[in-house]
Amino acid sequence: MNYLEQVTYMKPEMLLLAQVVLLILLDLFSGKTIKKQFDNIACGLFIVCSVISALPANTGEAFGGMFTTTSMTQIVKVILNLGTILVFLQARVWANNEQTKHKRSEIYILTLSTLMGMNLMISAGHFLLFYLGLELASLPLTTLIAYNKYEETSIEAGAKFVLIAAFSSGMMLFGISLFYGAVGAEGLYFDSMSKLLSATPLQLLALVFFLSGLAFKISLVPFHLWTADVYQGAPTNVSAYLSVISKGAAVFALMFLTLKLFGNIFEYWQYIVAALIVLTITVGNLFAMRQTNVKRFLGFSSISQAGYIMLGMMGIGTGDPMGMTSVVFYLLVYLVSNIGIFAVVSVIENNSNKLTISDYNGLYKTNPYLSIAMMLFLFSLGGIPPFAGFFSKFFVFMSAANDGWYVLDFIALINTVISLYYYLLIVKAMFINENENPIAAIKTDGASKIGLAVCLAGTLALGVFSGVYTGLSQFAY
Amino acid sequence: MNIPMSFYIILSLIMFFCGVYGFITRKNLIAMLMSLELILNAVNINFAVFNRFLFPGQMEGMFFTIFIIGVAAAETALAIAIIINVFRSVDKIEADELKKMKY
Amino acid sequence: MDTNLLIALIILLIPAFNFLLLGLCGVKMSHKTAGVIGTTGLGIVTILSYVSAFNYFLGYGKVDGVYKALSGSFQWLSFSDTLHIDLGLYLDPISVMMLVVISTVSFMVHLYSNGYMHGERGFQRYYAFLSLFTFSMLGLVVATNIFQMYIFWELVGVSSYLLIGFYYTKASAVLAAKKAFIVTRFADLGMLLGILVLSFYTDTFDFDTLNSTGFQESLKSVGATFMGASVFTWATALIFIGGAGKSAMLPLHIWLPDAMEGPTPVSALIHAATMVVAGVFLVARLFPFYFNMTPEVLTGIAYIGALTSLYAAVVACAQTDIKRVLAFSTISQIAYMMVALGVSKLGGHDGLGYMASMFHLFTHAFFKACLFLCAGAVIHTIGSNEMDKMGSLRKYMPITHITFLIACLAIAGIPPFSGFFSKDEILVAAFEEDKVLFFCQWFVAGLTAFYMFRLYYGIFWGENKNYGEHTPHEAPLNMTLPLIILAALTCFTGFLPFSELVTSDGKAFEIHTEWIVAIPSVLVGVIGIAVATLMYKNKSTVPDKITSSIKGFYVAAKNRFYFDEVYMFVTKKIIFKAICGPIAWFDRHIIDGFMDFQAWWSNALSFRIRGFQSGSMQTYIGVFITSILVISAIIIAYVLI
Amino acid sequence: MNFLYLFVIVPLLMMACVAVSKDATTIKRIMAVGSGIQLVLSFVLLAWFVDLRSSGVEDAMLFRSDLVWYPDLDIQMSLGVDGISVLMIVLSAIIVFTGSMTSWAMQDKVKEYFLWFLMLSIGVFGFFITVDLFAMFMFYEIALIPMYLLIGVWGTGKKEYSAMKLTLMLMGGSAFLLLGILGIYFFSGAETMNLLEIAKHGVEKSAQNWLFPVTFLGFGVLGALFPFHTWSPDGHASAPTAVSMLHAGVLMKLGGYGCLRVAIFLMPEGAEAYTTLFLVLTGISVLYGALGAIAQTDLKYINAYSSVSHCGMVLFGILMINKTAMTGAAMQMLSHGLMTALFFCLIGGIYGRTHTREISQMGGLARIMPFMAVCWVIAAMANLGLPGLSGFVSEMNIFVGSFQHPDTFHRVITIIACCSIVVTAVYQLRVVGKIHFGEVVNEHHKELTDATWYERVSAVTLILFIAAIGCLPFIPMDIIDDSLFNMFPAFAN
Repeated sequence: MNYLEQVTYMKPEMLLLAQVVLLILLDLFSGKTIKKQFDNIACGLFIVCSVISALPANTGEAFGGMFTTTSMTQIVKVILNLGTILVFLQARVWANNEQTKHKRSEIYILTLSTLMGMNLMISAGHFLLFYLGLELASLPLTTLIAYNKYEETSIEAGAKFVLIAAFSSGMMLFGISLFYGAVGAEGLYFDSMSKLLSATPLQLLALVFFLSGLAFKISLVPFHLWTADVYQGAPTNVSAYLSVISKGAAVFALMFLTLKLFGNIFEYWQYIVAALIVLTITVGNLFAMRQTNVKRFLGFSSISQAGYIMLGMMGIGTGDPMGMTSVVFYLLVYLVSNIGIFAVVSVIENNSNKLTISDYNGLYKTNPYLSIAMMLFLFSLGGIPPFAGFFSKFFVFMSAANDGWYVLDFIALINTVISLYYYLLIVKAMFINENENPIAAIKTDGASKIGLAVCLAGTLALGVFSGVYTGLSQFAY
Repeated sequence: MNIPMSFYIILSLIMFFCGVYGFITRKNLIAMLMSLELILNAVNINFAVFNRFLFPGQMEGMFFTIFIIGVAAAETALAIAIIINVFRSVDKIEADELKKMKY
Repeated sequence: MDTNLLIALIILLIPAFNFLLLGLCGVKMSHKTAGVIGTTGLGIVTILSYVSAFNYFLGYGKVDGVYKALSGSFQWLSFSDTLHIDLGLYLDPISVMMLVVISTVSFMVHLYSNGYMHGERGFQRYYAFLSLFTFSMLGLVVATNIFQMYIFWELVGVSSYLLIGFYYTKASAVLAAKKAFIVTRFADLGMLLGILVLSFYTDTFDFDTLNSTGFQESLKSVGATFMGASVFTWATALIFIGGAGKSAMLPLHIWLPDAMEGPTPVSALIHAATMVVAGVFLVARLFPFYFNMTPEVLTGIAYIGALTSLYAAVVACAQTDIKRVLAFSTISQIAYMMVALGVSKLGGHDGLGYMASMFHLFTHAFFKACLFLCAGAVIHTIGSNEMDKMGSLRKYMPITHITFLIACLAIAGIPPFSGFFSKDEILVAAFEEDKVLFFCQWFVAGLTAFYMFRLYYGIFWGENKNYGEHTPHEAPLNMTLPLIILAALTCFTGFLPFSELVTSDGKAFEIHTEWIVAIPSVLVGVIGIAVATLMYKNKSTVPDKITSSIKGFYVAAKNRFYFDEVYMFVTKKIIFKAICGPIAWFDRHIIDGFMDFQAWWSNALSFRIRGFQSGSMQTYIGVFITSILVISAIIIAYVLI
Repeated sequence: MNFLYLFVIVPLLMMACVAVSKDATTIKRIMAVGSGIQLVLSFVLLAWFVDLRSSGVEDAMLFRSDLVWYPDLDIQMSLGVDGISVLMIVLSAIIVFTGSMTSWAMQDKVKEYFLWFLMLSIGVFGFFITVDLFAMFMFYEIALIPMYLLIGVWGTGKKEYSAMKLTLMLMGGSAFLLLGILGIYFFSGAETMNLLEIAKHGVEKSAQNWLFPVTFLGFGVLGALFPFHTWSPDGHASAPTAVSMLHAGVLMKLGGYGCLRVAIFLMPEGAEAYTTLFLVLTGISVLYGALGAIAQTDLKYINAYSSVSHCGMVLFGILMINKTAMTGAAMQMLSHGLMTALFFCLIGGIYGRTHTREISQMGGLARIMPFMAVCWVIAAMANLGLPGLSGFVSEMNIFVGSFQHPDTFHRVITIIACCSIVVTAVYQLRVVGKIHFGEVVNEHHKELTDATWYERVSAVTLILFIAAIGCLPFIPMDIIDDSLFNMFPAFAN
């Protein structure tokens, strides 16, 4: 066996590991000049490594099936990398603010560590690796959430996250242990287990416990309750990371797990998933309607978006590549739109420290470009053509309909109306509402501008130009 | 004397639900953390027992247990660090203090 | 294209062109130019009409002793292979006759208006509307099919609306115009439905086809009925409703008295001579169909006509507004024509009623126009419609006086004026068919004579009134000339050999005076005049005594038997208040409220469930673990069961 | 390249020009010229279409071209027009042109206003030129969303509420619609979103039973189908003039057009099964809208309810599924589009001067602004179905066609719908009498001026077309018939 070749399957993870190590070393040992340029170095390094890891590579199984890659796993990793770059771009102002400037290197190191955890989760072929990936993805996140330790909300969010995450991983482990008892005869490899799965009550019990852990990460109702609090409390850019990358990774992990492990008992839990989707979309919408804090609002909005993502998952059971493509595409679109929104929120927060929706009143008068960008992102999330969100929504609906989930589609569609309502509330605040003293004109920093531009380009182009979707669908299975 | 597997499982279940109960009812953050350890240890017992009784030919359960213990330690360390931060900011480590953000 | 059709086409196009010219460029023209353009146009139309009539009646129209129709059309709107609206020209005795009537009266009115409307604001607009009306009315009578008729039917309705509301700053005029339009529109709905029903079962709109005997035979096999009556009964009755609306039959007459708010020449043209007889014309046009397919409807028409004529005559006796008296007299006279049609049969001498009806239409047009124009001259000089303000005008307005008298005699049925001949034929027809109708109409004839002479004496006799600063004077030439012409026509048209020209089957027949009818009819006219002379020629207390003795009846008659009030109640109180208002409320509060309710309950629900997001970590965990357990229970139950 | 693309590209170019231009006058000039070009293009299309047809081209759709868009999902950018769509394009071009002219007085945020306005027009044109369900749906939604901002920012009265309500209700409708589209896609088995291909395959009969009502409702909401019409009064009342024009004039036609092109064309059996229900609803729309209009006192509300009534007539005609009634429905779309645009144009003009839309606060305007009054009377006459104007021909087609239906129920409901012509007369004449005739109610109104040149241009343009359709109905009708024969071959015999 050629172990070296197997290691190349792990190219993205290896690169991330190398980056983390390198950055730690730099942080520890470099001189002042390098420290000053730390942001640029970290970003540059990450971009370079992302490009390298995006290059086509061999796919296959490594370490006896513990680690598996396919083209699709590589693609989703690239997507996550892209999202992380965008988050980095918008995070620079925050990273360099007076109170946290001295420890800004940690942001990059921790973020990259979580990213590595996520990558492992996605590629895992064994429960142990999956568990480790999950923990690696959530533990550093805790510190990022509680990063603004001078702020009570940040600490509260951190405490909530760490305890609930630990609890949920406890539940998940309990589920894994039951799985082990039920079908562990040939070890905890997904391959071997999936052959033994037969939907006995014990296995299903294990399944529910196990999936609750992932549902927690995706923030499906009723495992979502931490989401809004944490999003609100965490630093804005971390919220962005949580809402897109962390959630996306969990979705991808679930997707691959479904395919690798739970596919043949899908029929037993699909109704539960359908019920959770309905709950998720509806509850997310109902809560989002009445929010006043933008970040909290986005938290609930992202809960409801998670429901739509899961809608695409409903089509995975059919074996039609449409299901997987639509999920990945949805996430990609959601990624650019949501990160875009967070970028705008973060720019505004950094400059004016204002975070309630009513503060946004009359924003268009003073900051036309930011408001327009924000509006386009919101429209994209709301599923308005010709922005990408329309297409991605259409495709997940199509994917669910492909499997005959028309009623589910219908409920979700009605919910899009509610979601449009609250997205329009923000648009209304920015464009229609009058304000005595609106947020003053803001000069957006260059990095955020680049990030916003990329997000905008993605939002505008992803749907209209079908290449991305078509490309994805070639690798979907 | 051979103790049947179900005894171990019952024990682990009791531990698990004690942990859950404790997690929900304890107001002190440290106590909650301890409850969490109970849950994780229940899982550990499960793994060890299943491995020992059902699949004696392999070591997967045992390894898993070791990893869980390791990760749990890291988790606890992090949690405690954050709890210290909580204590710094509100002078208490009651869970009820952490209710600023709601609705 | 046939020359005769071409002439007819030109007759139609001139007013249409005038309308566009005056309507679009009128603002830029002087009053005089507009008047000249309008009048000249109509003059040409009149000449052409006469040429057309001459050609038709004395020339090509008569083939083998029968008047045949000449028609030409093109397909304008195709509904289906068989159903299509054609626009065309249909020349037969009645339509040619109508061309003459319309163009003559219209020309007179155009001429007259030069004086009457002199200096009015919107003079050009007035002429434009007159042209529009003339065009529409001409189009109506030459329609080849019922749908074309309906089109022009609507157009005359609109021109009537515009002309009644000519003084648009006057609230009463606007209301009257609206009322006229809506009441006739309501009737038109009946007509439209009738057309729809008819076309559904006959698959044609064409008059020629509908009236042909063979086609009617083929329809007899259609046995469809609706609520006990044959569908054709429904169809023709509904179509008649349309006619009744335009011709102001009971109970759809309420608009006509109010329509007198329009300028008087307009009343003369539209609401006396031409448009209001459209209903009669419609029934006459479809007469063979009515007679062969649904004779019961014809009987109904006769009775409605009789009732209307009686009603209108009684009411006319109690009115003081001279134009309203004339309006009710018009209603009454049109009802006469309806009665005549109702009692008529088809073919030869049996078709006497048909002929009489058309004859009366013809004569009535001239003398009633004359009456209206005279009334206009009077109003023009007095400045009021009320009889109280008038009296002994014969000294000031000799020409008006004489012409008015001639027309009055004509309408009273005194020989040798035209009214006598036509009315006499109607009475004969009624006498032969139905004695009840005859006595009714005979009585009405007396009443007619009475109220017309009441009017005559009220205006031209009686004591001198104080006219204020300016004494009344005779109208200028361009107003008196039409009066003279129309009076002359009134004198002579009675002698036209109508039974040879306009008959139900196109064949000429002989008429001979029925003395048993003629003598009583003249007698009752004379009695009416005599009574009126006694009561009104000089001031006397007799009328007051009579009115006070039948006070309740008199008040009711003066108030037109409260028809308007009933309508007002139905529209204002029931339709507006009890239907539209509630609908609007229902829409805003129930339907829209339901939509708002969706938003409301979403919001309320959102408020209700916020307790889950309590901020307490332990609640979250509680929900977390409970959900796991519940889901597990469900999923395991699902597997086990 | 397909000629039809121009209808989307021209507004896009206009958007670009508007976006870069600096001052309001330039923008307005761009709008006038651009929409003028579009108007010309639409007539070129019409002429070209007629020419192709007369030269014997018999394809169901002309100017067909397919651009593969999402090959995996069989989604294509399929363009193609038949007679009805060509006429709708002409209608849209007219109304976009007159709408831009009417907006000449716009002062506030001119650039943004016209950008949204153009986006709206892209949606409208796009909808009519495509024959692909997905693309149609996309353009449909593109047309909806600008309404929110156009009403919300530039509207009057309780604009935010109205804008939100309008947007959400229409989006609710499109939720039904999307479900219908997905159903059609999967149950036709044609593996394509292309309408024509699906029509060839047919949709499974059992599925039609639920797909038809869903689709019809989806489009029906935009067509102001009772009881989903309540967005219309509020929305129109709050919208700025040109937006009302475009919305009532064209956007509501998307509903009728969609019902015809998608719901009934693809699912005739489903339509058969549901006609009774929907005929009752549309019948209610027709009469209820008219009766509701009587009780209103706000000019825009009156016109909005009138639109409910007239658009109900469109759906009513379509549901009859016979040639005459459907022709009438298509004609009614044209006719209602033009006359309602004219109404809104005039209402906008009057409101801009008097600052009120309450009919009780106006009177005698005919003396003050004769031009507007004349146009108003013409519009009212068209609305109540005066022969010679467009309303008559369309309504008569619908009535005659509907009454030719062999089923008694259809005829009875036709009679009920016919009653609306009286009610229409009542409310139209009431308004004319109240606001234009009579004495001047408000002394201040005496100083007001008559229509400005741009108002005259739009009003005259609209009246010209109203009269043209009214006098020469056979021209559009032939074009419509032709495409109906293609859609429903059964009509040909």
